[in-house]
Amino acid sequence: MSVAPAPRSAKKKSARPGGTLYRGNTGMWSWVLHRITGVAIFFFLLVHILDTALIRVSPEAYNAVIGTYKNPIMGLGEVGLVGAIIFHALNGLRIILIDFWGKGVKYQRLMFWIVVGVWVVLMAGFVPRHLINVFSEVGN
Amino acid sequence: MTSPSSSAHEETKVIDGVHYHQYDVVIVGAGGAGMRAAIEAGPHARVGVISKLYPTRSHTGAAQGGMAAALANVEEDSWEWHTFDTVKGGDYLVDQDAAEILAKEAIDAVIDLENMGLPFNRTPEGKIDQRRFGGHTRDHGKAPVRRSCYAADRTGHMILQTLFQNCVKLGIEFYNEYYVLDLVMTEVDGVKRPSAVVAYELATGDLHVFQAKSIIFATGGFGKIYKTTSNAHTLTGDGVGILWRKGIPLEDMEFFQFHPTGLAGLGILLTEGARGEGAILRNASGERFMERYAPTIKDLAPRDIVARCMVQEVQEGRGAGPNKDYVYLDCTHLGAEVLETKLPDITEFARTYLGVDPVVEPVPVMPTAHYAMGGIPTNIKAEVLSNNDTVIPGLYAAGECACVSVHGSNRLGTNSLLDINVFGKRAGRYSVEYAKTAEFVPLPQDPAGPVRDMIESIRNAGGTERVSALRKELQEEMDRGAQVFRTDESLGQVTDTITKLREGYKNISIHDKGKRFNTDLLEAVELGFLLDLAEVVVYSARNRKESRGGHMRDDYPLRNDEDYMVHTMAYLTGDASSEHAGDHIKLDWKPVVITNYQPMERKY
Amino acid sequence: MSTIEAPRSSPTPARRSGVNWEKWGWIYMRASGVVLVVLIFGHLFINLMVGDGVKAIDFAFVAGKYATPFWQVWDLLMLWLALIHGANGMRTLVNDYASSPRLGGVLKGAIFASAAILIILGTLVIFTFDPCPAVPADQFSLLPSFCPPQ
Amino acid sequence: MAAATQTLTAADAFTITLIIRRFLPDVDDEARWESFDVSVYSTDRILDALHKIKWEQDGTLSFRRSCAHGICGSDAMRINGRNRLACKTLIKDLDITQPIYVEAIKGLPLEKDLIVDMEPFFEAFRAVKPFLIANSTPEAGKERTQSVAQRAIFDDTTKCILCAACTTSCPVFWTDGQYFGPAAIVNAHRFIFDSRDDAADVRLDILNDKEGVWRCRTTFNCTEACPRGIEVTKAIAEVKQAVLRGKR
Ligand SMILES: Cc1cc2nc3c(=O)[nH]c(=O)nc-3n(C[C@H](O)[C@H](O)[C@H](O)COP(=O)(O)OP(=O)(O)OC[C@H]3O[C@@H](n4cnc5c(N)ncnc54)[C@H](O)[C@@H]3O)c2cc1C
Ligand code: HEM
Ligand code: SF4
Ligand code: F3S
Ligand code: FES
Repeated sequence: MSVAPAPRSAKKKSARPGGTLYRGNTGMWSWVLHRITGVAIFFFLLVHILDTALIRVSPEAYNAVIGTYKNPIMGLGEVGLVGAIIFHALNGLRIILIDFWGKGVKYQRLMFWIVVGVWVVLMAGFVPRHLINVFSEVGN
Repeated sequence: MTSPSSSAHEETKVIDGVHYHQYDVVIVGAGGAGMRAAIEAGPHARVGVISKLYPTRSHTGAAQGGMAAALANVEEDSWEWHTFDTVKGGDYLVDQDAAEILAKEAIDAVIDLENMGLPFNRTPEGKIDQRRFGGHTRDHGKAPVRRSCYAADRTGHMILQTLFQNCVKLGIEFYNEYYVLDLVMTEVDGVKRPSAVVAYELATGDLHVFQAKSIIFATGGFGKIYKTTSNAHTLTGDGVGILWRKGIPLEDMEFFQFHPTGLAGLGILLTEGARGEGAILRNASGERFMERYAPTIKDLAPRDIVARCMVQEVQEGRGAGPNKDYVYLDCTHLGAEVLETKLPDITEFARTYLGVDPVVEPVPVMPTAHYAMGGIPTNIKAEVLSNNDTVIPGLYAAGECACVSVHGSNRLGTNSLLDINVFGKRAGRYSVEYAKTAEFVPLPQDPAGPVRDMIESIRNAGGTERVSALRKELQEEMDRGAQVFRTDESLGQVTDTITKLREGYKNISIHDKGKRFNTDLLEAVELGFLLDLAEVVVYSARNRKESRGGHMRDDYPLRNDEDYMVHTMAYLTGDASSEHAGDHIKLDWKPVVITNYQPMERKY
Repeated sequence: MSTIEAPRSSPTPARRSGVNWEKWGWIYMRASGVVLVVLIFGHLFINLMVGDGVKAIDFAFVAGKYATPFWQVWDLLMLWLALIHGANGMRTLVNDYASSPRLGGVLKGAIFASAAILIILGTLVIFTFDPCPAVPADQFSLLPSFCPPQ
Repeated sequence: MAAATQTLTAADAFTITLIIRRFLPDVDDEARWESFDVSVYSTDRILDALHKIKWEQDGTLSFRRSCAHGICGSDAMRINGRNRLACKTLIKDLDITQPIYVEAIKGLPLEKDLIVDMEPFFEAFRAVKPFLIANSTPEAGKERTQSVAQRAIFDDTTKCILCAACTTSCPVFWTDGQYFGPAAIVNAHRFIFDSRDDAADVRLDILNDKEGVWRCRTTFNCTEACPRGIEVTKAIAEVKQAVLRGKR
């Protein structure tokens, strides 16, 4: 056992500090989601601006690309996207309330569940309609 | 990165793997006393503070109730009354010159802390609020007085934080997680003089020699000689033990305070401030039994008395619980408001550790080993004495490890936070004064040698005994035989056990042979100090054949001023680890300083 | 064992130039967020919910929108606010996760460049857009109905 | 006497499994998990279980502790994935049908077993000027006055014991050890809002920095980890507002 100790300052091989996953609560997980959705939206936005820019090229080119948005697979993707935007937006408002409203900190957890609730309601309004639109296309 | 925290450590020499440092003043211990001294000394000299814990981990942070000072912010008060209470509380074994200083300088001590930033609770006028505490009375015992300055029930926490903050402000150099294990004495002209301390760096296992002109010991108490205690695991009395082994006498070691209200079975403290706010002790039948014992101030009688009454209630069969082995602290009538605002921490302790909510139920309590009145003998300049009146130049002690003696045979609540501030400050001041004119005492050859030998012999010991088992037996035996009530017989049994444990200690082994953060090794070292101190406590207790303050002898139930109105001085005369205490401990007496108050019967 | 550096390895705070980007970035995220809620939800609602939803989106639909200054301003605002918001958010992520300052610099550069290019591109598109471009006759039906016959 | 002991909740001892993330720098190259069975009472704390292991099974197990009742801040560690003080975590509050995972707090350099290098943490603390800076000198021998209400504003943040449970629960701190971290902000808050202090601006300026309050993403891990029940995120929010609008 009495191995000569490494000098304290020597850089040791980095075992990731890691260990188990930190078991955060709603606050941490809502942040994780906020972050993931934010990044997802950002990359979508890059693409979306490029495709919209095609209207400057020609109607045909634009319609060709936008047409792909109408296929069922993209339709499902749009559900995901809209879900992400709604969550990000609602949770963004929750964060803003935490920052600027005196009682925001106290009610942050409640507000998270409200975000979830409103998200469910909005998605319930959007998803069926959207899917009908998307899939009715297939029939045509 | 190594532990010294302020970046400004000077380059140190390393010779044969031992690091050498030089400071004008070295302070051992970063609790309340150590840091108060550092703040006083820091601006005037090169000061290094060595602590086995990060400063904010020191046990001063656990103190709850308050710090006494006759500010008279809420009602009439005077430092003379405070002096009297201190003397009477200590059952007249208090050195009255020191008690006068304590009470007089208390006022400045509190104001100093406030000015440093301590967030005391406030009166409606914005002044420091004060509350009642055991044994503190108006006009020589007429009625309880509001004298304790407090910050909720975390006064010690606030003191520790405030002192640490101010050390940061002053850029005090700390060596954290360095265990001081030896005081180096060099023979100069035939006299042994302190020249340095030797510390073991926990992180690396390296040894450091700190040479200094003045050395202050502020290492706190040693409650871990007992099992049921309010003290931290780290309060193993290293500082007191080190000086003991160097032949410095120890004063009044038989006086150990048992705090009445420890959480039953656990020892975690519930502050006397609770009773200060009006909480009541009750026995199994709900009777407020303190009315019988101390009709005037009832539950606010000094701790020794209350603790004794509690044990008596239990012994006479009036205890509560399935085993009838505790009494109740009833806070229910205080209301949630008072508990949450003035006593939030203890409310939480009861909830967390016993699952009892003080707002609605009484809390099971029993006395818990709390405070060492005795320790390293010092004078009012915090200078350490080598006998009844000889000062050891350059050596200082303050705080719980020291015995000035302002607490006599029983400390009043809130007087210890006061002690660490008043005498910590004095230690700082006088140590600098001394360092200004003194020269470094030269180091002997290989000053770290003895510590290296001790460490290596423990590290390589191939015995069969486990340190933890020995320690457990010591603590249980002390609880059994040297607690609130003791007799010659019970103390004799403890003595025998200690003798046996000493044998065992020679035959230990440890698991961890490594260098870095070897707490296994340090626990073994600490046990050595615990054994030494427990032995002195028991030996001194056996010799005092009377009952006084914290020392209650069932076989000698009365105070005996004729024979025992004197401090005990224990001297090491041989090998501290030799088998029989009688081989190496010699007891002597030291007169008590009396100025104004002649001993009287102690009634409340 | 994680090898992190001591906090603020440089003892003095890094920021010493005039504008405090961290603070304004933080404020911007919140301010733009509030506005974006309106803009994006409006956008989504019009595009995906009204009428036949996504199915109805084609050149004619978009051109129809961009023919009115109202939607021009709407989309322009959305473009700027969202891209800056997103890019600033991505910058935060890079600050959090980039293992070396150099990698961080490269990534932040890339984010900045892509956002800048797309903002310029998008702005140009919105302002130079002609809802009734000259098209071959077979594509005439793709144009919005208000276009004059070619 | 005093052995009122466990009678209060006289339960029998039972065996639990602790899986501890070990790292002995003298022998290990990297951290590893090791499992221990230990006999405890339901009223015991995780600290008691760790002590039992150290004292009865394996003396090399290393961790910091002192007060044993949640007041000194020595023993913050990650228990079942969350930062807690071992001495304040009762066995009965955990699910003992499953093994209990114990590991060092995250984001500070691991030194040995459950011990991390606390220096970066204290460095951040020192950097916010955590001490009273008052321009006025109080009347000699007198306290500065402060109303009960003024005192109440910063009461919460005076409770901090510098245990680091908050800072090492913060996802921003894990990925970027440069962030001041919640504990430093809490201690800055304690002085920024102290009516006796005159240097709020200095501290706000320090925290109005790339690594200051703006890094906080309101994940609330800190608030949930704080063994003293300090509303850490709220304190941070108050500091943010103070940076924006000035102190109050
Ligand atoms: C639970 C509790 C509540 C209390 N409540 C009150 C109260 O309300 N009012 C009151 O007046 N008193 C109270 N007391 C008593 C008072 O708190 C203590 O007596 C006092 O704080 C002791 O301070 P100190 O500075 O002497 O020691 P400590 O604060 O214990 O500090 C000791 C220091 O020495 C260091 N040290 C020890 N050994 C070594 C070594 N070998 N090498 C290096 N460093 C070492 C430690 O690291 C530590 O920094 C209470 C005590 C307890 C336990
Ligand atoms: C719909 C309205 C939106 C609102 C209310 C909103 C709100 C917010 C807020 C308040 C933040 C700061 C979070 C924090 O500091 O912790 C944020 C971060 C972020 N937002 Fe948005 N946002 C919206 C739309 C968008 C869009 C359209 C994008 C993509 C382009 C986006 C991408 C991001 C990213 C990448 C982050 C950084 C995430 C992080 O640091 O964890 N957001 N958003
Ligand atoms: S704020 Fe709470 S968790 Fe953070 S260091 Fe202070 S006491 Fe520990
Ligand atoms: S965990 Fe970190 S992100 Fe903010 S709320 Fe606490 S500091
Ligand atoms: S040991 Fe002191 S906080 Fe846990």
